Amino acid sequence: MLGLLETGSGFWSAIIWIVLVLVIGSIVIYIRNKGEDSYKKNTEQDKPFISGNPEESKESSHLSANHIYWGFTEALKGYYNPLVKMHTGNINDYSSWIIMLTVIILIVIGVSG
Amino acid sequence: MKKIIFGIAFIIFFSFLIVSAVNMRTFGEPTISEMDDYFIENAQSETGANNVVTSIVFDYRGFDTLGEATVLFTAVVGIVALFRGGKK
Amino acid sequence: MIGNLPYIAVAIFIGLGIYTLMFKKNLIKIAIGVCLIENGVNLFLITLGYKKGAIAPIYTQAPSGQAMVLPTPQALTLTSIVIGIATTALILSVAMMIYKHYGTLDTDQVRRLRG
Amino acid sequence: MKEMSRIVKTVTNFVYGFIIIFGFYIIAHGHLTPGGGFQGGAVVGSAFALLLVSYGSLNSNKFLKKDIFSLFENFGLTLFIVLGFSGLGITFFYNFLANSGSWFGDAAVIGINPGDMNTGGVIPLMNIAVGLEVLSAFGVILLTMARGAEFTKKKENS
Amino acid sequence: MNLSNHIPILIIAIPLLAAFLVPLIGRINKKATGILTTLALSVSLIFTIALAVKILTVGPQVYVFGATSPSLTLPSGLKFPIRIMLQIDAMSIFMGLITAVISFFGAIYSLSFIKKYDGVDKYYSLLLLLTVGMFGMEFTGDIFNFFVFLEIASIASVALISFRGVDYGEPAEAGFKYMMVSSISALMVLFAVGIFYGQYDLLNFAAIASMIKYSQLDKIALGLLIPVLAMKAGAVPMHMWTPDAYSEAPAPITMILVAASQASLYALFRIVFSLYNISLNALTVGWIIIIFGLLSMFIGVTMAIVQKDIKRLMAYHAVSQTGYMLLGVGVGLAVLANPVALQKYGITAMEGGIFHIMNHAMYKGLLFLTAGALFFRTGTRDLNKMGGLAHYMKYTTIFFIIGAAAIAGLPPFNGFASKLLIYESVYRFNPLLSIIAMVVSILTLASFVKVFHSAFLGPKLPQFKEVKEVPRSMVFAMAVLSCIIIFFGLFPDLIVKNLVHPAVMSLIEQLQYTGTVLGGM
Repeated sequence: MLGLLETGSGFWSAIIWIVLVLVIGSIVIYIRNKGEDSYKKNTEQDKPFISGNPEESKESSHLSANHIYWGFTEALKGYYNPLVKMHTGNINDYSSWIIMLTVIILIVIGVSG
Repeated sequence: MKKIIFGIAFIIFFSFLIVSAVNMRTFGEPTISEMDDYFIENAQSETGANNVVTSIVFDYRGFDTLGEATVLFTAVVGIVALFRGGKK
Repeated sequence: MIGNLPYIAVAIFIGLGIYTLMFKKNLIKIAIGVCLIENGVNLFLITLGYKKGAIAPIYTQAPSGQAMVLPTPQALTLTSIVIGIATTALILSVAMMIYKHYGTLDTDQVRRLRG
Repeated sequence: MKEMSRIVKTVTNFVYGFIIIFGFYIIAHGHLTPGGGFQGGAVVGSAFALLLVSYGSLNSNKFLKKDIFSLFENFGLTLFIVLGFSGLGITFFYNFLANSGSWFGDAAVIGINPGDMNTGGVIPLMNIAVGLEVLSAFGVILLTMARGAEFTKKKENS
Repeated sequence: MNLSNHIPILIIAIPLLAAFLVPLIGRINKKATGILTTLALSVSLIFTIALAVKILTVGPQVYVFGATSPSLTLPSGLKFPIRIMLQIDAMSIFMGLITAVISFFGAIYSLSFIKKYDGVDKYYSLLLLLTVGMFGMEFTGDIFNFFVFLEIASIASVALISFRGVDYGEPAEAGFKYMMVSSISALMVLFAVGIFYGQYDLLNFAAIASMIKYSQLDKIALGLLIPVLAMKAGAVPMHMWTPDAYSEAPAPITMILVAASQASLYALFRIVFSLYNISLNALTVGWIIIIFGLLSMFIGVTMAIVQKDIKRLMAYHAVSQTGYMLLGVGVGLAVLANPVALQKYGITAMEGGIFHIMNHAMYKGLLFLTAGALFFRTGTRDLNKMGGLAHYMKYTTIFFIIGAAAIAGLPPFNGFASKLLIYESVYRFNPLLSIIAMVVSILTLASFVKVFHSAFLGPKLPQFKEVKEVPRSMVFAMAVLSCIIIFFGLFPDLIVKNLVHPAVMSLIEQLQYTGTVLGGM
């Protein structure tokens, strides 16, 4: 069949996947359309609720890239601090790393025979 | 700290260089030279040039020379592009 | 050992070049380091082609009956020398550009791109 | 770059023509004697460098024109690759003139000989093409970098 | 004159001739240069496709320069080749196709993108030269010729990276760094060439491959070649030039640089597989490459998450994706000496890795083009300053979504197909490697969500009122790349069966490679 990729322990077919997604998606949409009866458009229910605070203006509510995954990087500080520090941007380090790696590989190849 | 590690790496690298220099075949006595013997014997009759090196540069390995001229051209274009007027 | 002295000279050339690249802080010196490595490699190629007591591989009015050195390394070295000139010219031009914008050639300061 | 003293300029005037002629000699005899397009081109380029150094970059701009150099460079390269292309009836870079009896087509005397200009096939032509390319490439590089150096110096003074 | 015999050289020579002519044309008419470039690259693309068809039906091709016939590798009964030759098998033409497609669309994209800069003719000339360098690296069968083309490619890319160096300092800095890195690698390659020449008096890949003994000096040559070529491909921990160079180059050039670094990757595979093959200790070298791959994957993606510059972020992803290729092919190499494991999962792993090269070139190229489109209209690459651009640039947003989904390995795009091949085959080699690869894929998705959110989503920002969709030629280039991605995603089996599998087999079977040049031995 066209689009059937053998992976050695199974197969993958994008077309079958798309058909499945369409089928499951239509079932989900059907269930969703049955819906909640108490919901009414254009009432209080539509408005955002921010712990009772007033809603901010749209321009200032944009979350800039600095703040995304702040928690992730904060939690992995021990990993990130040395890693970012390693990227010094110094040309000497660039060439030093390549020599370092060459040495390691030469030793590994030499030892393993 | 970093400098010491890199220094050690450099010393080991240098010793590898020395090792390969010592392991190289003896200076001045090429063991295998089939390809070069062919050039020395046949370059004159095949290309008509007395200078074997030139006949290698422009005939047997002419494509290298084209590449080399291209490298020089690339560098010139790059330098001229680098020192062009700019927007200001 | 002593017969391989030219190869050891090559190793020293390359080693000095690598040292310059690793520990010198001036961009022009780094460019010189690249030139050193390049000269070392060129010397290596030309050394490989040498044959004891042989003459240059040119038939024009050559002394008769003598062996000729291997011609291929000479052709290769010629190519790599010209490539080296091109590289050096470009490196120096870029270094000049860096100096124009940064006002310095110190590698510790030429690192706006990092992280 | 500032211009240098009168002694240097006089010697340069005297010498640079010889250097250029020597360079062209090396280019033209590349297939017979040591040398060739690159070496000869570099020698001619050194004459330009001498002119540039002794007259200073501002003055030498009057008689060394970058535009003409880059035109010659493109011309030399195009000639080179066209010579490669013209062997395409057989293979790219085929030496179609060697031993053919036409231009540079005489067969060389095998073994040691005094040398004959009219041998080598496309090799002398390629030498000329490459020589032209290299000498004008050197000219362009020298002039451009000298002008760039003026830039950086201005920056330094301001 | 039979043209079909000369296709291999025409692929290289036509862009080269165009590169020499572009500055001449540029004196008369600046606009014509772009058209000439596109024309030359389209001719080269058509020839590459024709050559691919020929190779996949007939077999590997050789082209000997200056011989009396293009396929005469061994004149007058010699046992070794004396002339330079192009040697093109399924793997080379696979890479050649990538190069041709990427550089062609790069040129089309440049038609609009580069208009605001001066020195357009030089830009196009350099672009053509970079393409020539890549083609040469992929097609050549001569190790010194490889060095020459490596230098052409790296000098052209340095000049292009620092193309904006007249006005800003950072491109010049990036260019200097890349120049340093590529000079070291080119000189080490040349040193290795010298070592091979000194031992065997040969310069032809196939001839050396038939002679190689894995002596002490061969080991040193291998130890020099692996790290420098891995560095040019951007493997951790020698990847630091990648974000600098990729982020400062103009966007179409960044896309071509991705293909250029893959040409180095190709050279690495070619040297390990075709030159040394099982004469080396396959398990050790395989594990070296696998560890390179693991480090690249993980460090690349984790560094990408904290980036604020959109092109730097994508450049770190390029590092991370290179890790997948190294992982897949490294597993194949590690089991090279073990025919059972090779048949069972080694070939599949290599198929995944090699297929990923093509996929990566396509989607990473597309992503860099979208980043370039954002830069073209907003004038910034800083993600903190962007926002709400989906309101203004609808097509770009769609293309970005396609590219991001493909790189994150979401089905049904092409990234998923190749990653699935890698996961399933590597799992049988070592489950841990496969799990790390999956984690990296998730992190990739996470960081592209970040880009999507901060650049495209959000309210309309006042400073971007003037922003509108990019010009037509840029949209065209991105649209075609998206179509290729979707096509590869829907029918991965076509590509794997017809292009990738022959490429893998041509890497594994060394005798076939040497036999093309030296005759059936």
